[in-house]
Amino acid sequence: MAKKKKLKRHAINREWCKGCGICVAVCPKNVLELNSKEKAVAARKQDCIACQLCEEICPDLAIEVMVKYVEESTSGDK
Amino acid sequence: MAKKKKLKRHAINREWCKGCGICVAVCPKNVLELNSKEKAVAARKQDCIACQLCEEICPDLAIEVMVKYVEESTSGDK
Amino acid sequence: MDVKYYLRERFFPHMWCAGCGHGIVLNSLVRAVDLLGLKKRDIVMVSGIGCSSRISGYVDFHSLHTLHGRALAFATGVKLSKPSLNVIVPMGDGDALAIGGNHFIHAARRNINITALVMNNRTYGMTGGQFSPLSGVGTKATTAPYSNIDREFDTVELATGAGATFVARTTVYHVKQLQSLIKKAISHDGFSVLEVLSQCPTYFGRKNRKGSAVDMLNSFKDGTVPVGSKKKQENPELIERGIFVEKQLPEYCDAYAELVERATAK
Amino acid sequence: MDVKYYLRERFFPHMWCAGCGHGIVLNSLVRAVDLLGLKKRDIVMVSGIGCSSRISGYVDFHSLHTLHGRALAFATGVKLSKPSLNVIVPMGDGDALAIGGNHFIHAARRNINITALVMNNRTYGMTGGQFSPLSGVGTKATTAPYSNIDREFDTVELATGAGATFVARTTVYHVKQLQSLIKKAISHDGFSVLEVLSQCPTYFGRKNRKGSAVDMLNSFKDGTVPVGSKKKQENPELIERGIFVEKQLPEYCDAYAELVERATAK
Amino acid sequence: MEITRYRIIFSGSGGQGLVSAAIILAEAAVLHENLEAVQSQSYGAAARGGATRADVIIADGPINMPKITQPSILICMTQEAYTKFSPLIRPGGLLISDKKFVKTTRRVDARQIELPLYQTVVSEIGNAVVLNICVLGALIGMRGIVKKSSVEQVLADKFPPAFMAGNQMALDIGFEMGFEYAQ
Amino acid sequence: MEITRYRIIFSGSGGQGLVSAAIILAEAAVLHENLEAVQSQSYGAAARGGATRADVIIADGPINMPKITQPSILICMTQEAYTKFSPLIRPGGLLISDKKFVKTTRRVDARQIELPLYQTVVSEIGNAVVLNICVLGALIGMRGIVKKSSVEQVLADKFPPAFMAGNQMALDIGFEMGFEYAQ
Amino acid sequence: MSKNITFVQGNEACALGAMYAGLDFYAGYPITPSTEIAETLALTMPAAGKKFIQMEDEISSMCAIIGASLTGNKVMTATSGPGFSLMQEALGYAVMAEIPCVVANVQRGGPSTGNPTHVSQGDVNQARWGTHGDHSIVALSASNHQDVFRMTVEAFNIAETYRTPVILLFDEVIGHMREKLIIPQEEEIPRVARLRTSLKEGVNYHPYLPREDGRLPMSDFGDVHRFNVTGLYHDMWGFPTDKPDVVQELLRHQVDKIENNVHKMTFYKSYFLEDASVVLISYGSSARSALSVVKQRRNRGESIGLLELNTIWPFPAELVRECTQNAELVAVVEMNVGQLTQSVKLAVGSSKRVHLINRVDGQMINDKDIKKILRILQGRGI
Amino acid sequence: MSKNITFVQGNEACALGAMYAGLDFYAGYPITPSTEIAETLALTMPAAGKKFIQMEDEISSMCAIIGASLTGNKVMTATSGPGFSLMQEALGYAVMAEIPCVVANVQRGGPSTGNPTHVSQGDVNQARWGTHGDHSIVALSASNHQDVFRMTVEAFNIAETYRTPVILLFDEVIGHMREKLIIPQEEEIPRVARLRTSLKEGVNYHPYLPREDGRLPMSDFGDVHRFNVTGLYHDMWGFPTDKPDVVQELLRHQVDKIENNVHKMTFYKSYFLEDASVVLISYGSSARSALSVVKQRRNRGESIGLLELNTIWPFPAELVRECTQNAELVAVVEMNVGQLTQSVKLAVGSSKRVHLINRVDGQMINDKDIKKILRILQGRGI
Ligand SMILES: Cc1ncc(C[n+]2csc(CCOP(=O)(O)OP(=O)(O)O)c2C)c(N)n1
Ligand SMILES: Cc1ncc(C[n+]2csc(CCOP(=O)(O)OP(=O)(O)O)c2C)c(N)n1
Ligand code: SF4
Ligand code: SF4
Ligand code: SF4
Ligand code: SF4
Ligand code: SF4
Ligand code: SF4
Ligand SMILES: [Mg+2]
Ligand SMILES: [Mg+2]
Repeated sequence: MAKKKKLKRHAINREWCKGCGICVAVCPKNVLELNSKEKAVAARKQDCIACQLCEEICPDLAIEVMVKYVEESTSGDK
Repeated sequence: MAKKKKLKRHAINREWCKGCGICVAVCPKNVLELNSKEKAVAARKQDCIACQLCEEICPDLAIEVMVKYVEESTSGDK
Repeated sequence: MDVKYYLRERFFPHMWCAGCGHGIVLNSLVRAVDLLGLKKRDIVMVSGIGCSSRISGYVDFHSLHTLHGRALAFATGVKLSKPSLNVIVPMGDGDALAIGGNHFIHAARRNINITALVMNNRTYGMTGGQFSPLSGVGTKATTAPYSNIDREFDTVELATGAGATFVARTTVYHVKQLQSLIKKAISHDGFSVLEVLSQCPTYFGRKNRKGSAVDMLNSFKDGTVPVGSKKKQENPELIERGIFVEKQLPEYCDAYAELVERATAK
Repeated sequence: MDVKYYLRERFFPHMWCAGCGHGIVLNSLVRAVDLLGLKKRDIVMVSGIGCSSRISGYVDFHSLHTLHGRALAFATGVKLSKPSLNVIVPMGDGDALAIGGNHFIHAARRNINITALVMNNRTYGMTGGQFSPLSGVGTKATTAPYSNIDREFDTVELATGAGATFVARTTVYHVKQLQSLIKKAISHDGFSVLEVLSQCPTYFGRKNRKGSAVDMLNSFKDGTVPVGSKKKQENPELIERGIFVEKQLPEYCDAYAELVERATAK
Repeated sequence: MEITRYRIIFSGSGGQGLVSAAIILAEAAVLHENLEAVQSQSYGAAARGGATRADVIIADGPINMPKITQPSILICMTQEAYTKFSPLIRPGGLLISDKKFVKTTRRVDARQIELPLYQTVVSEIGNAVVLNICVLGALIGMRGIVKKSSVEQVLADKFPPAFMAGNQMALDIGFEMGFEYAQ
Repeated sequence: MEITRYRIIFSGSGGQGLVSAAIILAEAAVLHENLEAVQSQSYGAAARGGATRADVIIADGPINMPKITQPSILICMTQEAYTKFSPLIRPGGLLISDKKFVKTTRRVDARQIELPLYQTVVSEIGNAVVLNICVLGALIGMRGIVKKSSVEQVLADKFPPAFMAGNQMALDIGFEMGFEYAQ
Repeated sequence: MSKNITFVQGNEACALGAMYAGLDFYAGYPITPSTEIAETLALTMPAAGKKFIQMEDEISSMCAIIGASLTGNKVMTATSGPGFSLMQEALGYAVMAEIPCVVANVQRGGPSTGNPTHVSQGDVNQARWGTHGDHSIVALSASNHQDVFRMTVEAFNIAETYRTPVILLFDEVIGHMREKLIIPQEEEIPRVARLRTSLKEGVNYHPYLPREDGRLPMSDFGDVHRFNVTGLYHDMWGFPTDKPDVVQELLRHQVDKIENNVHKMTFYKSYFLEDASVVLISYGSSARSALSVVKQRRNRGESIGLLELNTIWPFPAELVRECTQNAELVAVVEMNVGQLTQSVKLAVGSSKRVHLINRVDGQMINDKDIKKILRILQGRGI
Repeated sequence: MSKNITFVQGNEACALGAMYAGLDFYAGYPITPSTEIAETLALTMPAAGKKFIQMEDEISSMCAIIGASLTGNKVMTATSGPGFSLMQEALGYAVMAEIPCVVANVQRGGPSTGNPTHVSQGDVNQARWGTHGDHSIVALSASNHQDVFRMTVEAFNIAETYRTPVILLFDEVIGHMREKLIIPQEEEIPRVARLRTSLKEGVNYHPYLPREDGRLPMSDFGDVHRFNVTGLYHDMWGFPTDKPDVVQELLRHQVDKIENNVHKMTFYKSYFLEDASVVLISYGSSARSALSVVKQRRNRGESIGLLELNTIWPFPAELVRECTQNAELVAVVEMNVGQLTQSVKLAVGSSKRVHLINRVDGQMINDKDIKKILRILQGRGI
């Protein structure tokens, strides 16, 4: 049965983040934003689809998107 | 009326010629040969068609084919 | 993925400016290495001098940070002397193609199994924004205040003309493709060149009014198309991404091994 | 034709071996210059170090005999500082493409109006017969006693890849074509590359059992075909002769003149 | 014998234009007040990531040593700069910092003045680009190192007229804020 | 104190193999007769076009200076070489030249011996390639610098067996021609 | 206020000095801490109709300026340690072919990539001996921007007068710091123009035959005289030769034209030397600190003086000997492990009197550093 | 007759010495008069399973051997003047990164292309100071083939012992002439192997932390320890730093490891020095002529001796001082304008006793040349 990636949590390294805003811009779901200290934060976690694009593009390697693999829900209508 | 190149004489610089035999080999009419001192000489001048290939290819710039331009003979059969 | 396994954490945050594309190359590189399942001790990163070249200091492989432009020459010594190593050479555009151009074409000619990553930010970042041989006509730089008259190389064409057996290009915007091309470049048995368009917001961006790092990334998205795309015919300004050359020819270290057989057979 | 008008007679007979192809290049060069009607004082010959490079000493132009591999860099200074001069750079294959490869590709990139004549004898003649980047796999040389494993450059492809706007090739056997291509190369407004296959009977010939100078010349006749010939498709070993690239792009000195206009307009 | 009047370090982060501020100050002194000045700054990898530093020495006569070991005036525009450079200050010196960026500590043996420069510039001019000029205004307001008119002249010579208004405003704002602490 | 026995210059043109002859002679002395020898030759552009020169010094003890200013024996295999090097010869020395290539003059203060080496080699062996070995044969025939057997051993070690016959013939021919002039 | 007062970096002062001297052609490759020389010229040269080119590396930069000098131009390049190492082969060419050109080396910490944004004076002996083969060389230095400007002009003057490359040995502190520079009036500093032959077409011109006064008039490429230029030993027409007598004479000529004219190229400043029992010798930015110490100590009544050398090579041995004759203690203040100290020892003769005061950690040596070592040398301990 | 007797060129002797020393990797670019070193190795190395590569130039050759050294190999390149100039930048890298490697420079006439097929000893000071920045260097020389072989082996030994580049300064006469060479038995000359760390995986290895005995054990690339190598100033792990104290300590370490061990790397030969009132000092092929003169004069009963230096750098000042203590006249015999003479003067202290006997025209200096100048120096005129 197909497994689906789900967000566990965003681990954003505040020490490493330089606030470039790239993750904010590339996130397809507009999950991230820069806080007042110009550090990335996951402001809308609930929208995250765990695509990990932010993690893979962050030039400061400051984001890790922790994911869990859950079974594709088949309870819905087929 | 067309002019035709004719041989006046071969000026071969013996000091410069190194006897490589290239002129001998490329001459279409087999006019040239190397003498006993390994210098090029025009052994069969009469066959020369004044094409100047020997002059233009000699790597030692040792040959000048002196030519005259004569009018294309029209006296022969037309 | 635990990128930190591959990083020398104590040097982070790294020295690159906020939004510098070179960090994205680093990010993709460690992922590609992870995907390939290479052992850290089997990789040597050899780099020259430049912002880009600092990448070798951040990864927990063997690392050799050499002289401006000379990385491929050092790398040739490393590889030929111990062919079992994976030798990866991250290079700046100046490093690879200005001062280092000769080693670049000769490594390509020899087809020695080294992976050259050309991190093309169209400027000399480390020295503060002079034009490079990839800046292009009409760009501005500290040494081109009246706009540049120097034609640029096309890295792909140059590498191809020099005989490289794997030649590809992508950008730091296209991280998936970047990871996949790094993997292919490393796996290729012969000299491989991967040009990666990377942004320098601090110098190239500022001097040429290219906006923020995000704006520059977007211009990579908008300004490039996959190899062979029709859009390119309509708009020749577009830059192609993908694999341009991929062929098998005798690899240099292999050829050397055969040479030794010939010599010892005598 | 009075070739002596263009020669420094007191240095003749020249230093090249009997049958050396470089002499044929000299021969064709002075004829091409004569046909073009150039004034001697308007020509600067800039050469590096090698048997081939000695050509500049034999012609009665301005002559600058420089360092191994660096002729094009010196020539760039000559040309840009006085664009009215015709700058011709005769180069050995080692000179142009081993140690001098970087200046070669950068001169091509800039499209500066210099004529590079690559006298390719597939060896380092001056130092006694080591292999060059044009020798090719399987040849023998004093430094390749077990036969060479180094792939060769294709000069035409490399020059093209680097962006040269005029690229041609012929051999010293084809003297008429040689004269005509030298003329075209000199006349071209931009960087022009003419590769001339030339024999070194003393080293390349002897080491590789190619016979006499005459035999080697004949191999040029038999081993080459005009560009686009069908024979080439049948026999890919054949080498093409003719013009491969000829296009107009802004020349570097012209672009600089425009730059000055922009700068002084301010 | 040289009489050194001021040893000033401007510190902060790369984009803040503090090097420019330092140069403008020095130019005002040299070009318009017949003083001597020497300016220098940090370069290289250090300058790229971390804290920048620009030094200015102003004196009546020749200045032999261009490097400052003990600033009499230190300006800190980031926390990192404050941490790194505040230990250098000459006992009893003057330390100016920005309220928004720097949290000062008691451990510094100097007169510490925190000004809401950034905040004021942003709210009154709406453009943080001129923050450096505002810093400069505060400095000369506080200590009459050079005349305000000298700085104005430098600004007028250096920048296109379009920029003058913004610069002038920033300079004035800073000057007033600084002047309150003038001794 | 060193006792120099012979200072020999072989001169001629590039293709004549005289450098090889010089080396073979020196090797015979060093490897098979427990003598000391030093060999050197001309290089570069000079060597390419003009006359080649190979020097051999053979002595009982250490040889300090490898360059010959005054040869005791000079071999000239071209006219150019003769013209260039004959003035160097030590008064009373020995000058060997080839009849076909060199026209000698009276101006040389040395014992001059002209041998038809080339001609003999070509007519008797039919291959001028071994001319150098013939020259060597003549030399040791004339002056017992080294034993013929030593030269033979060097030849055997140096060349493939297929070449031995030709070399041996050339050596023998030369040796005989030279031996007539042995003192 | 006069327009001639500027407030610039040392690198800018160098660029402006070069423009003043008549620079026509610049080729270079960026490298810290010299880059601002190129950047300044990239702006000013095109605006003055002059040629500026950024080459592919330092090797080609050095070659290009030699080529451009031969068409009759005043030429220059600028670099720092690693680039200077790369230029050595072509620098030797300029020596051999007697090409006027100026090479600025703004020194940083070496060897190798070293300490690229920090100061050093570690290339002093490389400037003297960096290229292969016997040769002499001219190298000038400066400790403030007025002198940077002046020495740059003098570098061009010497290059033209003696047909030789001249090295400007600056250092990172001087290159990067900003201070006042008063641009001299048009004719204030004399400028030596290219000496061209007056021989007409058809008359045999010898590019390498010294005139009676030792100078060798040049002829531009493109002009009526056609000759040869080579890095090989050559005859008076410029054609290669290996004739022993010609080789020796040319080598001697090239060495002697510099060594025999030391006095004509020696620039220096002396402070309080008349009665000094302690003589400091320094150059470049370290001379600033040395001067500061001398002034402080003089104020205390000590008999200490400073000899600041603007000419480093050819080494002004005679001058140094004279200035140190009566000194009990001679101390060379430099930012290296004692490179010029060696030459001072040779000049002074008795090396026991000569000491090194230095700093080699990338930081500018300051007055305190000097005073500390001086105390020890004077037997007064820490 | 033993197979160990050969009759070879000096260049071959060098190549054979390198093979004996354990050469694993050679990279080079041809240049007269060093080419036969490469040509010999091109034949012998592949047959021994070793790596020989002809690079695109000398710069890349020097870089390649450094790379190959780091994988655990004994490495070498060979060149002559122009190529040696081009290698200077990378040579400095080897100094800074402490890479064992051997560079042979077979000297020819310079500067520039100079007198390429003729002898000279003009690169002596370039060997010392050719690369930018403060540094020390090791350079060995030899005057006969037995010593060429021996010094080549010692060069590898020193390179490995001190993790440093070592230069072999030969000259055209030595390189090209053929003479006898007896190949030593397998264990006759000791060979220093690469010192590798004994630390196991997981234990913190410091590539730049000297052991108590001053040596720095290495770890091969590809082995368990991963570290950084850079041409920047670096800490004990090899990572870049510009911390002043680390910079200073590293510089001192690199200079001192050579300078403080002069005695351990000094090779020389002395002839009749015990009672010599005239001391000749020489090296390379000129030492042959000097020896000839000394023997001739001794035969006449004169008290003359010769110090032949096989180690040129670090300069064995102490040795020279001792050997010349009682000499009335010290004359340095060399084929340049007096490059080593300077160092001899510094060592001897009083430069009045030290003179130069030289020849600079491309011809080997011979006994007559030396005797002629010696007569004059001894006040006996022509
Ligand atoms: C021989 C030498 N020349 C010049 C330099 C100065 N330098 C350091 S990095 C660099 C260029 C950097 O540009 P690039 O290679 O494109 O890398 P980037 O910094 O843009 O990533 C230059 C010119 C040097 N270190 N060494
Ligand atoms: C820096 C430097 N490296 C090496 C040499 C030696 N060298 C002189 S000419 C030459 C190669 C000649 O080959 P090529 O350029 O093909 O010219 P050819 O003699 O074959 O015409 C070499 C390696 C040199 N003079 N300078
Ligand atoms: S991309 Fe990375 S560095 Fe940039 S803002 Fe996001 S987390 Fe921070
Ligand atoms: S994982 Fe994807 S959706 Fe989630 S924050 Fe990152 S980019 Fe946005
Ligand atoms: S081609 Fe020229 S050099 Fe050769 S044989 Fe003929 S004339 Fe002589
Ligand atoms: S001109 Fe033509 S036909 Fe006559 S000799 Fe020459 S090559 Fe032969
Ligand atoms: S200067 Fe440019 S290339 Fe260098 S770190 Fe900053 S953004 Fe990146
Ligand atoms: S060695 Fe070869 S290239 Fe050189 S002159 Fe002789 S034949 Fe020509
Ligand atoms: Mg770049
Ligand atoms: Mg060639």
